[in-house]
Amino acid sequence: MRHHLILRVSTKLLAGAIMLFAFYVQFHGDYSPGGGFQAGVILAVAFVLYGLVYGLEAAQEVLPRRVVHRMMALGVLVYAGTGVVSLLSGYAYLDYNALNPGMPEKGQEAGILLVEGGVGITVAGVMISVYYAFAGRPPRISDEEW
Amino acid sequence: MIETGINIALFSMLVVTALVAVRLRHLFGVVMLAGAFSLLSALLLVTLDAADVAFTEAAVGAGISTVLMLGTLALTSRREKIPSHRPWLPLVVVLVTGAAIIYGTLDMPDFGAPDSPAQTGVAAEYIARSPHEIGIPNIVTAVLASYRGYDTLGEVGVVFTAGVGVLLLLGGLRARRRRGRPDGPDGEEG
Amino acid sequence: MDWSYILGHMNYWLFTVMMMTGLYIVIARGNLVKKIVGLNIFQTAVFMFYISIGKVSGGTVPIFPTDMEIDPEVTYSNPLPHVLILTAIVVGIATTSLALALVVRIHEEYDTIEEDDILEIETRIAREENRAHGGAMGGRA
Amino acid sequence: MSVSDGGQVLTLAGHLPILPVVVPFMAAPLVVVLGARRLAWPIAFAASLSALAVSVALLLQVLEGGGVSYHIGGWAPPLGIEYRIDAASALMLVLISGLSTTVLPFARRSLAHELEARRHMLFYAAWLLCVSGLMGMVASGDAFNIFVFLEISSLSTYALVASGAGRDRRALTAAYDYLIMGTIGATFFVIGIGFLYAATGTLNMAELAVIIGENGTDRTIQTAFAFIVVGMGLKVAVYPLHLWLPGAYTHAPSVVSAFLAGTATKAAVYVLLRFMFTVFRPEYLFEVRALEVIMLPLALVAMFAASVIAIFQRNLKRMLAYSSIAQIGYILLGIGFLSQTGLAAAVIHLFNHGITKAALFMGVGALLLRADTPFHDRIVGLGRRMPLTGFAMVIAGLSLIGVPGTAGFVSKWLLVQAALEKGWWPFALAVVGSSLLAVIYVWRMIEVLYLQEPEEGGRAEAPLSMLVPLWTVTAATVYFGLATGLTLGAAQSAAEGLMSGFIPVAGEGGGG
Repeated sequence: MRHHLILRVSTKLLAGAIMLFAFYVQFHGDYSPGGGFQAGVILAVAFVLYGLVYGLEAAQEVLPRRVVHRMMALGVLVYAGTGVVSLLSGYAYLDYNALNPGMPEKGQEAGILLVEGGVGITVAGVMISVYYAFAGRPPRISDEEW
Repeated sequence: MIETGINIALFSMLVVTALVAVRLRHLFGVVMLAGAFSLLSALLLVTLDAADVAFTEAAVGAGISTVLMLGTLALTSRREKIPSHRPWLPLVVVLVTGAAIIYGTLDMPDFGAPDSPAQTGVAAEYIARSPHEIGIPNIVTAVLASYRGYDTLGEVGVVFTAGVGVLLLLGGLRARRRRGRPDGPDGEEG
Repeated sequence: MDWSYILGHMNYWLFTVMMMTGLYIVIARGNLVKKIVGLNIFQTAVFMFYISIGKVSGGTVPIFPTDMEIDPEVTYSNPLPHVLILTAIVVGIATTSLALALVVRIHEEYDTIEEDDILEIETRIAREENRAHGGAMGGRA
Repeated sequence: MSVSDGGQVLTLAGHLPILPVVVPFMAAPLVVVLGARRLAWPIAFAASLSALAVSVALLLQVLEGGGVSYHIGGWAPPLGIEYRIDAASALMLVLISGLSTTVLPFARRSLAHELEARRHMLFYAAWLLCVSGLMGMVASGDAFNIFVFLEISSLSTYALVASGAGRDRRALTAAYDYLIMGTIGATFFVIGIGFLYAATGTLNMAELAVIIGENGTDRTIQTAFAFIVVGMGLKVAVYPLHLWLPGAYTHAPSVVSAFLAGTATKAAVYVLLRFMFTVFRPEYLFEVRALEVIMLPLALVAMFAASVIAIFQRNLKRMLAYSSIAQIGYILLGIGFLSQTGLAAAVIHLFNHGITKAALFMGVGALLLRADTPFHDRIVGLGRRMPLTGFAMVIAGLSLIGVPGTAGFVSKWLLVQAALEKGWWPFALAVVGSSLLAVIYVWRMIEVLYLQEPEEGGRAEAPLSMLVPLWTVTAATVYFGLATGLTLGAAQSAAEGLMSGFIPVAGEGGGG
């Protein structure tokens, strides 16, 4: 299935814009609504869009299955690992003050940045994996039947 | 008051959407109604000052979840059959449950009351303490990622679990398995 | 019961109606996808119920000004229900995706997503099993 | 009670409460990141074993020095989330991690037989998540945090049950039914917590208990109680809400049934106990009498109806599943007595039935190596061909009945005592009567395994990697039937703790 040229070009532009927005939501979550989860979902949407227009294979060339599967797990490790860092420095689990003992506020900010990053990576990874898993199945209803 | 008017409109649209979803048999339409329900609820959440939640509900309910449902319909079927059994028992269960919830709300403080336990409890502490303890403007993010950061770790765990589960179920491309083998010997030992 | 009491609780009752509509779809409808839609409506109504617990009249979104110059006059709505519901929404979509994956697999194995048809197939399997293994009582329940 | 607080430098011993949850939680993504099938099992086993070691250390520490509170993120409750470990929760942690550690070695061969190899890696990841979710439910002292970990354990359970689809497609519908019922239950639980929060303004269970104790209950809190009990009741498989259980246990891979039967419903019972006794307080429970009117009859129905259904099953796995519903009836009976002895009986039966049922399901897993299905006519005489497996199942079966010298006897004896203490002798008779029904279905199992000639001759014992775990658990049922000190002591102290509510901790409620 090959879509119209205009659709393909605008998708490329749109996917880029959506990704940019995702990063904005990710890193601006301290100041405005948003954060890792929303950013992860939006990032995944960009890839889903790309996959819908260019086909599953094209999307998987950009982000292979292996990579997204590891992204799912990586985010959890980043988040939980932040806790282990504070644990190893003698603080309670997930106590971000451990990241900058001199200035607790900076430590908190760094901690929040790290864990939100972890959330974003996992959510994007899972959403894209789920899309790949669904899209990889042979469809039962043809396009005309809708 | 404009706000009251908006609220009444949103509430009635939400209730109607939900009720129509019960009757509709065309699954494509049902999924779309569910998306509309999420979008409307996101609007209502904005009027309730929950910007973060509204954002998420819109992205999830009207976005990702609708896409997944449509994907599922494409892989399965698009019409609902008329159920054969009479819906009396479910109706009784639902009415009893609903009555119980309404009974519980009778002693709840009025909507929006500033002196209710929910407002004066830990929540007040979060608002008072987060500026100097966390130092970021978005209180929701401060509570989410730090005070109750462990919940969020669990949440990421849930998402990861769902990912693992979906891959465990749908992992790998394979031709449809032969059927009619309720308890045959396991031929796929590896 | 006076008017202000009713107005102050009306929203809870309306959310209850929505919750129960969703729950009704889950338990009364036989289509596996529709059940999940019902579950989503049920949960979304619960989420709104939670958020309305945290609303303060005249309050605003719980985000301080970017420069952190906090005006003590401003009331903020309760951020805690928002945090809880953010988590709950995420849990909800995780459940939904797993459920839909199950539906896809069920359709591959049974060729239907109607509870009645599945029940029929499984009753048949159970009957065959019982014939083969000599005895009563199989089925799903 | 010792308290860890923000900024305070903690030693490793101070971190004991969080480790049993976090270690399996992190091992799961590690398995996926490494992506090597060969590493999955060793990582899972190592994580499970270390969780067990920590849990045992924790249990010893708690029995010696009283409960522990751990402030996650350094935020003192109610601001932050707290882990609270006392005798009851430590015992549960040992049960969950212990069963996981013993069942995992068994899983290697059993899974090779029951699940395609390419799914093994994700299977072990889901397993670890399930362990950590269950442990988190038990350890947490925060109402909403329990919901989050409940969902981790639930979602992984659905996936684990569905992975039985390679053998029987009904695993998929069983998992779907379980998912729908489980999610309704979890949502009810969330509604209950919402009511509690609206009425009190806190989510910390210790503080909830204090506020409810001071202000008494109103209609909102009563409703919260009802929703939490029904929500958890769905997870526990309390009698009319049990419909998901038989299918799930029958069609899941044997290792999954063994692990879940021993732990999943038990963790939910534990959460139920926590809410009933430490949040809502026994005084309130006495007041409403809802337990006597609703819980005791339901417990009795479960004990008899499910046992009778079990007798008529031709599928060994399904029979064991129905027997589980009956056994949950005993636990609810103990809770319904609302006395310290009754509670101790419930807690000890949680543990004893957990190991007994795990041994039986593992036995089924071993039988499945030599038979294609667990239907009675296919496993005829297998006790003779697999003498060690068969004998272990007989012993575990005796424990299921409650024969003296086995773990099952201890808990039933305590249950009868609790009934007599209250002067409710009909309930004591009911326990005996229901045990007689258990005699019938266990006898049927023995009859099938031993009294008929096997279809083909020759010994075909299960491999050592399955026999060792099977016999470890079986030996445990005998050990805990004879040496009752540890379990009885922990159960008594757990019951005492539950009846007296949360003990206030020095420095609680203060700043971080």
